[in-house]
Amino acid sequence: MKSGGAGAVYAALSAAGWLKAAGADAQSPERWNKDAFESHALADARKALGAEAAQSGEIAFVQTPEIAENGAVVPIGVTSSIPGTDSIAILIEKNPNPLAAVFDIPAGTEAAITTRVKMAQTSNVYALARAGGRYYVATKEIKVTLGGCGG
Amino acid sequence: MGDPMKIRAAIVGDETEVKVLMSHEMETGQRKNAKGQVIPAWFIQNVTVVWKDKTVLSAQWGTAVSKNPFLSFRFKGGAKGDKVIVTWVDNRGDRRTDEALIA
Amino acid sequence: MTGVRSLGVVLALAIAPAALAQSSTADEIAKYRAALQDGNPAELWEIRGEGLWKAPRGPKQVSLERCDLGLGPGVVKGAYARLPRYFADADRVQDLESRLVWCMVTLQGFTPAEARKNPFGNGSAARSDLEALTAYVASEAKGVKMDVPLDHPRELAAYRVGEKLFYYRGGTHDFACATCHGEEGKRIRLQDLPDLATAEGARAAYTTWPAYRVSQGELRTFEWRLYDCFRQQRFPELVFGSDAAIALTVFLARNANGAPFSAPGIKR
Amino acid sequence: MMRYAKLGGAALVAIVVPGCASAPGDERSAAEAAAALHASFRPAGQVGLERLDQDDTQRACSAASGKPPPREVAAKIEAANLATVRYPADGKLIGDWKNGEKIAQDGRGKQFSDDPAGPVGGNCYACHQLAKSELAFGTIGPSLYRYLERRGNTVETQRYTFAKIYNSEAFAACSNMPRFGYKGILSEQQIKDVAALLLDPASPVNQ
Repeated sequence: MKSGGAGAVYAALSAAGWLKAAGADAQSPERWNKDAFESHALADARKALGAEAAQSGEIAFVQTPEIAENGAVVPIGVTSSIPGTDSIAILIEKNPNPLAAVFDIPAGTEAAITTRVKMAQTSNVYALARAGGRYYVATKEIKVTLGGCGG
Repeated sequence: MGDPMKIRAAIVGDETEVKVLMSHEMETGQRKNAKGQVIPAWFIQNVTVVWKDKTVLSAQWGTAVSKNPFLSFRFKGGAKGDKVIVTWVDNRGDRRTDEALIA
Repeated sequence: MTGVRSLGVVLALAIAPAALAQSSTADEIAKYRAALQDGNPAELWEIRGEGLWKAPRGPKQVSLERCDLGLGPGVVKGAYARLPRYFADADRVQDLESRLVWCMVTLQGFTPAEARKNPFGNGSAARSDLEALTAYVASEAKGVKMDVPLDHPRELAAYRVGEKLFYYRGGTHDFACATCHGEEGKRIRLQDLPDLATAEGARAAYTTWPAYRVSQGELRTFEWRLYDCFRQQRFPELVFGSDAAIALTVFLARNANGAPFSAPGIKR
Repeated sequence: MMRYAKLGGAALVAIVVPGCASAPGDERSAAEAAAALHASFRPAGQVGLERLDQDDTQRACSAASGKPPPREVAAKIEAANLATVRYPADGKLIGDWKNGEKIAQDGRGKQFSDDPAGPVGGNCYACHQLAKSELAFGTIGPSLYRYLERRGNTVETQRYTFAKIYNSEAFAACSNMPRFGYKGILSEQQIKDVAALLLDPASPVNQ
């Protein structure tokens, strides 16, 4: 890995003791919030993220359709207009594991990310943004439809 | 080690827009094969994007990110010809690093 | 169509609220499709395909860069938009996929079975070189006008056979290609169905294959499209590179003549 | 013309296609097409090559090339198919709409990729609007939303509905709709259940 800067940061965080190694590779400096990602309920995932108490905030779903033609690929764009946003998380209430992704946003990076997620069924999608140590939330229902001829 | 990523980095105003496509199964661990056995989870857990030794984005992913993942974001700064380096690590400890020059 | 239409007359049409729900659904589906256009994973196949095209492979350890796709040895640019066509060396009308197999056998020394291995990939467990190569060659025809020839008698014969097959009903469900693709403005579930017997419908459909299927997470070729249509028609398994596959491809590709080629696309 | 007729179940009265104005070249293409077809498929899973063999209705409708068949051919197709309809021996035409909804949603069955042991669905939503809550409906067939209100719950409607699902060609020659009963796709009970989805006042189709 050439990303020396990032590695150094992770190493420091890892030393702080609240990071977990990814996969079986003990050398891996990356952190992955196992408790949050393996939670089966939305409330548990939010608790594991430390985001139980979140107030509504200026978070927008951008380029996120209300109906997905296929649940395997659902485009999600989240933009936070809350100053100082340093983390954005995407949760899908009715997925077997609601937490889909957490993005850390360093200073200088726009608090706006676009990705694609799987949705097992029609569900509310939650976008959490962290700013100044506090969490903000927005939600949107996305309908997942069936397609094709072969069922 | 996985297949190469497709990375695009381009100047948009005073920012650099980064778009990444990664080649990965992103297996959920929920599916069964024809014999009824569970297909084990196999997915990217961490993504980092680095520009000039500075991490401009880092992400933790679960199994719900789609197969062959797509990611797009912008950061301030960046000049034509600068390197943007993307690394992913999956739950098996496999990793892949690719880079692109800002256009 | 006739049958369904006459039943429609008897039953009267969908009432207004349903029609309204239908149009907002269509708007949201259009947004969904638009959001996918930016960042098509088909590009991952194009990269791999270009690598396979240029790499020395097979027993003879040569690349495919001397393969003649119809515009001369090694000419990839625009070749897809002029296929299928008759090739004198093979004495056959060939689509891109069967031409690639031909080149892998004659130039690189693969056996036909090796060359045809995994025509349709299944994740990292069974990756398809043919899909990757097809994605690469197709991507090199982006923007080129479809111009499929019917000058050779064999090309014309294939077109006529393809047209017959398009209307051929069979199986447990009485399905033909035309069952779903013979009338404009229809859809199956929420997927629009082009009338492939018309230039307009064929142009809209044919020029967007190969395509990345988000439902499968795979790049799929036009041969796959036909294979899977026949599966859903409850027909037996279509043989890769078979006469029926190529005849139908000639019929549909020719009907799309004049339209700019725009694949690889991305579809549900 | 080559014939591959192999009729299962009730034999159909032969449907003659009188002078379908085919040029000699057209005849040749049809023969070539039949040959290409049989050389281009292989058996897979539960599907054998006999699926390529046409019965008289399929042959007559294929010859029409997507256009309506001539009036006298259409009449023969409808009469021959009407004769195949087997109404339930117990006289009951209406089953369980909840099961009918499941059958209407399910598109599996009879494909070489499907388990031969089932389940087999009717995939009605692929082509028809039914319950209003299902947004993903097709438009190849007409909307069947509020079917009961439009047709009235008479014995005649029940008999027509059962028979239409059993063999659509009995009422509309060269319909796009499969002959669910005649071709053994759905069981008698399944057809009753789908009929209930259309005709039961409690069915979501009629809400």
